[in-house]
Amino acid sequence: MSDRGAVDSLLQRAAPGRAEFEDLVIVPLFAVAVALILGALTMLATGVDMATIGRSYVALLQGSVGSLGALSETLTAAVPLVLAALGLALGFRTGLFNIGAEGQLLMGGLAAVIFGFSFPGLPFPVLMPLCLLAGALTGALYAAIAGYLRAATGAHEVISTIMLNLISYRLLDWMLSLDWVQREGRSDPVSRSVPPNAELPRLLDWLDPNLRVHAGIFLMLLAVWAVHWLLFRSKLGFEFRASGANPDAARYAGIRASLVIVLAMALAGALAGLAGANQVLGVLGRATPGFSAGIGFDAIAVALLGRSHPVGVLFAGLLFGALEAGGRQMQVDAGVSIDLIGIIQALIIVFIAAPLLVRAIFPWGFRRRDKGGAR
Amino acid sequence: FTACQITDTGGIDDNSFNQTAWQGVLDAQGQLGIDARFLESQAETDYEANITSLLGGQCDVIFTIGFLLGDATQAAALANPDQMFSIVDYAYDPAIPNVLGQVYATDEAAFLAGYLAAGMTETGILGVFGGINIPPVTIFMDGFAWGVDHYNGVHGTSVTVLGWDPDTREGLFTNNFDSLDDGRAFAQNLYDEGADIVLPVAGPVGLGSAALAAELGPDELMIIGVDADLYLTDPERGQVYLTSIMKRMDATVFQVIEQAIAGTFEGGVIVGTLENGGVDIAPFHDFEGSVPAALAEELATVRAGIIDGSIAVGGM
Amino acid sequence: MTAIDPRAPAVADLGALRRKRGTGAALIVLAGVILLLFGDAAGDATFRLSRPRDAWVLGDLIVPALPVIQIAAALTAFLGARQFLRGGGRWTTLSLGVGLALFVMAFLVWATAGKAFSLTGMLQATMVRAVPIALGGLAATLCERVAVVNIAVEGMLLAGAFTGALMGSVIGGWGGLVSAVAVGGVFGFLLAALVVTYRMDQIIAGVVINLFVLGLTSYVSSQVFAEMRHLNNAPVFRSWKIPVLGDIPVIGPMLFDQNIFVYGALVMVAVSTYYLFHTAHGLRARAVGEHPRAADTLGIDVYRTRYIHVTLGGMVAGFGGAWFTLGSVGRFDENMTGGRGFIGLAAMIFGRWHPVGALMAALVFGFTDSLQQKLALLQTPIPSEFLAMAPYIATIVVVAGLVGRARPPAADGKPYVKD
Amino acid sequence: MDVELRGITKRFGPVIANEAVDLVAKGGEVLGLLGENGAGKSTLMNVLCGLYRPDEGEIVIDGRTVAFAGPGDAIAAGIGMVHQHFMLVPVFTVAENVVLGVEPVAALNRLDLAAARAKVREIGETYGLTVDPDARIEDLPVGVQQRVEILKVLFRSARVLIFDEPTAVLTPQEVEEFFQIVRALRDDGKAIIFITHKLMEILEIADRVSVLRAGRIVGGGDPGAMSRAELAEIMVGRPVRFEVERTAFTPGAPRLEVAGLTVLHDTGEVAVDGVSLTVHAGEVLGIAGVQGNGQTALIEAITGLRPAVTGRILFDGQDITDASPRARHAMGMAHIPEDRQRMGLVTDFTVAENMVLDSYYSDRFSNGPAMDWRAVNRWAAEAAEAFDVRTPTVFAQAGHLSGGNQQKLIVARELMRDTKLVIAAQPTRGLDVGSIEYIHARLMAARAEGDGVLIMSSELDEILSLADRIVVMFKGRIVAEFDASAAPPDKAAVGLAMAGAAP
Ligand SMILES: Nc1ncnc2c1ncn2[C@@H]1O[C@H](COP(=O)(O)OP(=O)(O)OP(=O)(O)O)[C@@H](O)[C@H]1O
Ligand SMILES: Nc1ncnc2c1ncn2[C@@H]1O[C@H](COP(=O)(O)OP(=O)(O)OP(=O)(O)O)[C@@H](O)[C@H]1O
Ligand SMILES: [Mg+2]
Ligand SMILES: [Mg+2]
Repeated sequence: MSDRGAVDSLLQRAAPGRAEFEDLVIVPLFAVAVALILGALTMLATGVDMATIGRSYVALLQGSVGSLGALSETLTAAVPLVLAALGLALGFRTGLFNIGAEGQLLMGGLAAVIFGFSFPGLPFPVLMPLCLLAGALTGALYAAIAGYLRAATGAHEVISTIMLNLISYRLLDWMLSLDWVQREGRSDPVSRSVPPNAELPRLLDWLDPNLRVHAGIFLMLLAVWAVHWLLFRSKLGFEFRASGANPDAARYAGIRASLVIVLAMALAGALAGLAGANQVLGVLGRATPGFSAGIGFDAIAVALLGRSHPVGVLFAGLLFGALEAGGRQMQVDAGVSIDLIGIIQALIIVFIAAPLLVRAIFPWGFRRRDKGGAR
Repeated sequence: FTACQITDTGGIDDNSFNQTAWQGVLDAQGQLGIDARFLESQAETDYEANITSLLGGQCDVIFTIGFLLGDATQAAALANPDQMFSIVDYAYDPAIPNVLGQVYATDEAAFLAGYLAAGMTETGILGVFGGINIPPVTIFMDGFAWGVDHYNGVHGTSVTVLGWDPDTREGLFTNNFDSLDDGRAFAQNLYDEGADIVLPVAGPVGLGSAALAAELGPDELMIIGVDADLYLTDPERGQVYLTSIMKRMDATVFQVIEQAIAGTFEGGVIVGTLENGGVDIAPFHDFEGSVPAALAEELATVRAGIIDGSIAVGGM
Repeated sequence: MTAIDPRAPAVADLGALRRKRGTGAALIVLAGVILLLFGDAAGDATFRLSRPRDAWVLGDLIVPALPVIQIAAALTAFLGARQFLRGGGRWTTLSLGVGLALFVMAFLVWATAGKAFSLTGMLQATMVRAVPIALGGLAATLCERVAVVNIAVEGMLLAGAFTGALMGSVIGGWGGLVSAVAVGGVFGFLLAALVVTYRMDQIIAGVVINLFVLGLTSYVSSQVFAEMRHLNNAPVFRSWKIPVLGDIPVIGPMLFDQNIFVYGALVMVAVSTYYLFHTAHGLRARAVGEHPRAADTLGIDVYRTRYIHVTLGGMVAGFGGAWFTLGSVGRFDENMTGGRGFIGLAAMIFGRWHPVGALMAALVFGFTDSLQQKLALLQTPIPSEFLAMAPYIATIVVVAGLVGRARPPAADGKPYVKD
Repeated sequence: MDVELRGITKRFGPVIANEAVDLVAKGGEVLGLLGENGAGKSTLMNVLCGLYRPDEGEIVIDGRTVAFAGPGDAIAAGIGMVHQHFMLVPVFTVAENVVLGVEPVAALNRLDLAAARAKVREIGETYGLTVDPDARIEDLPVGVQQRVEILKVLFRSARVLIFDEPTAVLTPQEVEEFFQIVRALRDDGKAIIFITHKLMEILEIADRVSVLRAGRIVGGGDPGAMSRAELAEIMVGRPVRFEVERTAFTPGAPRLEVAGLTVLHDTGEVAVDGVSLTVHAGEVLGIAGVQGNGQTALIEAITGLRPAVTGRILFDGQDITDASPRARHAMGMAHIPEDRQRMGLVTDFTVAENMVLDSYYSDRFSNGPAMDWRAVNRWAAEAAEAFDVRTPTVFAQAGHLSGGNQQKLIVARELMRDTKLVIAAQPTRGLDVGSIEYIHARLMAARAEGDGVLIMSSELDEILSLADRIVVMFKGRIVAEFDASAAPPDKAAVGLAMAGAAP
């Protein structure tokens, strides 16, 4: 029989060392700091004076966490980002690069609206969850198209999801012009409104009617937990990760690779669809062209930033939400265009996704062994 | 005193819609010494968030620019009854006490532009396209088409308008207010079908049409501007603008600010008409010499007719 | 011991047979669809071939709608039957292509029945709309041929558009064009540095560059251009009609009465085809895309090859981007490329990683784009949204290999680690 | 031309792949280079051919010290290498591959393919390496691809030729042809460096031999004066047993019965054409054959990874023709796959996760839909210990293990549990003698416990030393069968059958 001591030593887990700490804490903080500095340089280069730069970063902070209202806006912006990014992260872990969150989100949101105004008579506890479900299912189905094509024909999901995004815009335009979807008395593409009993209730409107934070944050937290459990604790997650890391080995292990691909895409789509439903039920109350507002694309960045880990995604989503909410305040207070935020976001990701680059720039700060890109 | 403005997706420097309204705020800044701030909307979904971020006492009056902000403005106004709002291109029915709508009888000015264009065309074909199929856009197209009809009725001609049918309410729309490239492509399309004067009703999108006209030369294609006098706001391509259908948002916005400062602000509607100068067509500028005197005289008559009510602006 | 039976295995190429049959059946169904959808056409369809000021004026092309549609249906059915019985190989793709072309023709005739529109104008617009897509596709092709996936084409187009407008305003059209090409090259170089030297995931790097360019150009345009309009007011390259050729009816305006961007795109497609498939350096580049280690062992510098081609790709994209401003409207607007870089990627795949293929695919996209506008004028009952979707659906069909599998360079998307 | 390596040291991070290695290759001589897996042979040769730059030491050619900035310099200096994994672009033609990097060009950099073809024919005729210059590499069999590799090297007028494990993929006949070419090259005055794990080949072809262990030269000399056992001992550092210990052969009831099995390739071509075979309990059936004759598809069909078009598969008398891979696994079928990196392991996963790759779903390792990681880790540690998988902890990434340990991990996973049928495809490909010895012993232990064992290998010696019965596959069919229970059959006869010739 085997030697007990030897077996135990094989079970010894290495204590989280400096490398992990650098990976999870230092590098992201460093990335944010450097991105902000480069952002300031950009402002300088475009003729913004120092005082204004200072004012804009103060506004950025105030607008994101400086008040209850700011926190509410940060959370409101973060919820759909996190939801959609969780789906993408699930896909990345399964080896699927799903660019299609935008389209899935649109389809899901549209379905939630349609379901909502079609059954205005149902009571809140029934209608609201059903609307969410309709959104999730529609997003899942839409994403499953790309999943199915990948599984059955090998069509690469990057291209098919980009195409499905483009198709979804047209589909939405068309749906919004249909008599039974379009709002009565309007000639422009705008859907009927979601009935109040389908809305995700606002949580703090009793304090101040302008606090928009709504029950979607619970949905978000639930989803973070569920995706973490799914990926790391469940058998299905094992199958997802195995298929993602080595599809041939997964097949060898008796995992039905095509099923896993379709399932992972569908789950990713469901989460994106949920993000869409969250937007229409919690924030917008109706569907208009482009109501997705690029959330599906920002979510790619969020998933990458969160290194496809559910908890990482949560923090990355909160950061992006904060930047968005703060950016608005920045424009109002300092007159600096909110588009600066886009630059900062991109820079943060570069520094996180290319550790080699960070070490090339700051050779004294990071002396870790070779490690590829993120993911 | 601070006045704040939230643009639609066209942006503050669109040379037409948002910029004209912002001009009113800037005028007030210059003449009344107020503070001014603006917030651009990146996407249609930003409206509500943008209004929210301007609440909390930083703005005395908030201007929301455009029909598409109607819902968001309404919601914010109801939630914040002490905040003064004013919205361009939207009138609430029933009125909201703290919102002043600014609407325009643009069809009256567009009628004149249509009449003028019908008199100026050599091919007998005119083109028009819109941004999004919403009333503040189609009212231009209606007025223009009716003006052409009126000209045809007076002169027995058969000038046609491509791109909008006031009866079926179908026509050409770019479905956005920001793609200049669409503006060029749509104008090219109409030009290929024989139009020699095009009216783009889509804010900055029309600048793309003007780029095409500038390339072809004004004897091939002329453009009719909207919102502002584009000869002035887009001087580099001034030579292509036959005229502009002006919607004097700068005047009404300024007026609203004056009222707000004076404490006479009240919810309701301000209507800009040909009569009160809220809408009009711009001078012909470079075309001053090319517009026949007879046509100019007829235009003056029509204009008087519209103001005194003897000419009804509407379908035949 | 059993006897040896050296008989060759029966080659039952079931896949090819299935595809042949499938295509045949699809074509026959298509014929039915043509009759069903367009069988109600009445009157004549008038296609105007000449514009008022053309040198050689051709009369209008007037065709009786219904008979033409019926003939198209019959031809499609014939092709289908032939394919079903004894097609295969090259015929499969060819028949399908012809069948789809017949379908489009029948559709056009049906939509135009009783009305008229300018065919020449539409073809010219097709070319114009195809240019940025073709150049985006060509840029992506150059990168993927050396195995670097370039999702950043979109951002490079946008950077080119922005630079074209800014520098065009400051130092004139040609200066703007050169700067746009240079800035495209800079972003190409940046992408190469991120993925080759810093081994960042190629798709992540592309996504990041897109984000960055979008952020930077939007920021500068709203922060600076809003105040200083003169910085965003570039001259537009006028179209330049090639004598004689430009006067050829119908195709003259499409190919020879255009601006420098159209000519540039055509020349670049030709040059890069020659380069990639007929020169020694092209052979090396393709080797780097197919089997970088093999290339490395033969003394071909994989990293340098990738740097050069991705930078070149960026320059092509920068040129394509300049079309939006210097070749069209003379003014930059936030996110004005509107996803055409992504469509360029689709064109590359559609065109099977071949410059000419990418151009052809771009023309298909350009065609539906310009057709859509004509249809809005003709007021057909088919929603224009569906027409707009058609090329995207077609791309998916192609990518899914339902028409025949397109094979990317073998090392596409994989980083090359030397040691 | 003589080449000398002096004091070469090459490190990869903490790993020292070569340490102060001295080596000489002389014109007109074949130098055999021996060593275990990971001894540093390929690294040393990659240094010589300019792919890696040494951390220390120098390369001296004909008395002159040279420094290579890249493979281009080495090629220019007359050094050519045929790599362990072929370096051919599959979609290019033979001519294109041969000229790549030194293309004949006309004006405008235009590729002059006519000149390339002519040159390929010319060299081919000189050394008896005939290949159609216009054939596409992906359409050519492995043996011909190797000729293209040699053509490539000769086209660049190499005078030092390095062959890294060139015979691993060849039939005995092809090996013989290959040796003929090597001798012709040697007689032409070229210096040849020949790397292999197969001691017999060294003894046959090498004029001189050097042995690497753990990155250092540990011995060498004239192979004529050495025995196989001596060489092996220098290589591994301890005595090696070549004879597999086997218990008496007492076959039991049929474990696996395959009848009239036909299987298709992905392309739709027939891969396995009406094959029938039986494996009994306590028996090792060896499938011999050159790569690409349907063995892989046959194994995939038996393990459920590829559907059968016709025919039946019985396991312990039960029809499993349509059963899923998982069901077969659960019935006691173990599968050691042919390509461990591609199929056998998820290299990004931990050792523990890989240990349960095909049994993670069982009740033992899970509670309902959730995994029971404690049970997984515990079991993985025990298996690693029992099968001598050298890993710091079970949480180490499987991809970081050496090739031999990766293979042991797979063997441990497959054999740790109760098995009835073991299917092992190329179980020792590329492994050194020490690991081979271990894995062979494990397979024999399974046989002794009454398992049926099916071994597929292109390594004829391996089949001969393990199998009780041998079938030879050629073009998808079984073309010959040999009884090996009493004495090994004639190697030449099996080799001929592998090449498709009548016995
Ligand atoms: N690129 C690399 N990075 C890190 N370590 C490497 C690399 N290449 C080889 N090594 C290590 O260097 C040592 C020598 O490897 P090498 O491939 O030269 O062995 P080999 O003798 O050719 O083995 P084999 O018989 O398996 O081919 C091994 O420990 C290997 O793990
Ligand atoms: N061998 C194992 N492989 C994977 N997960 C394990 C293993 N053993 C235990 N686990 C459990 O799975 C969970 C993985 O979740 P955790 O949040 O730690 O992910 P992680 O290790 O940080 O993932 P990543 O590697 O993506 O960063 C751990 O909580 C751990 O309890
Ligand atoms: Mg972790
Ligand atoms: Mg080796």
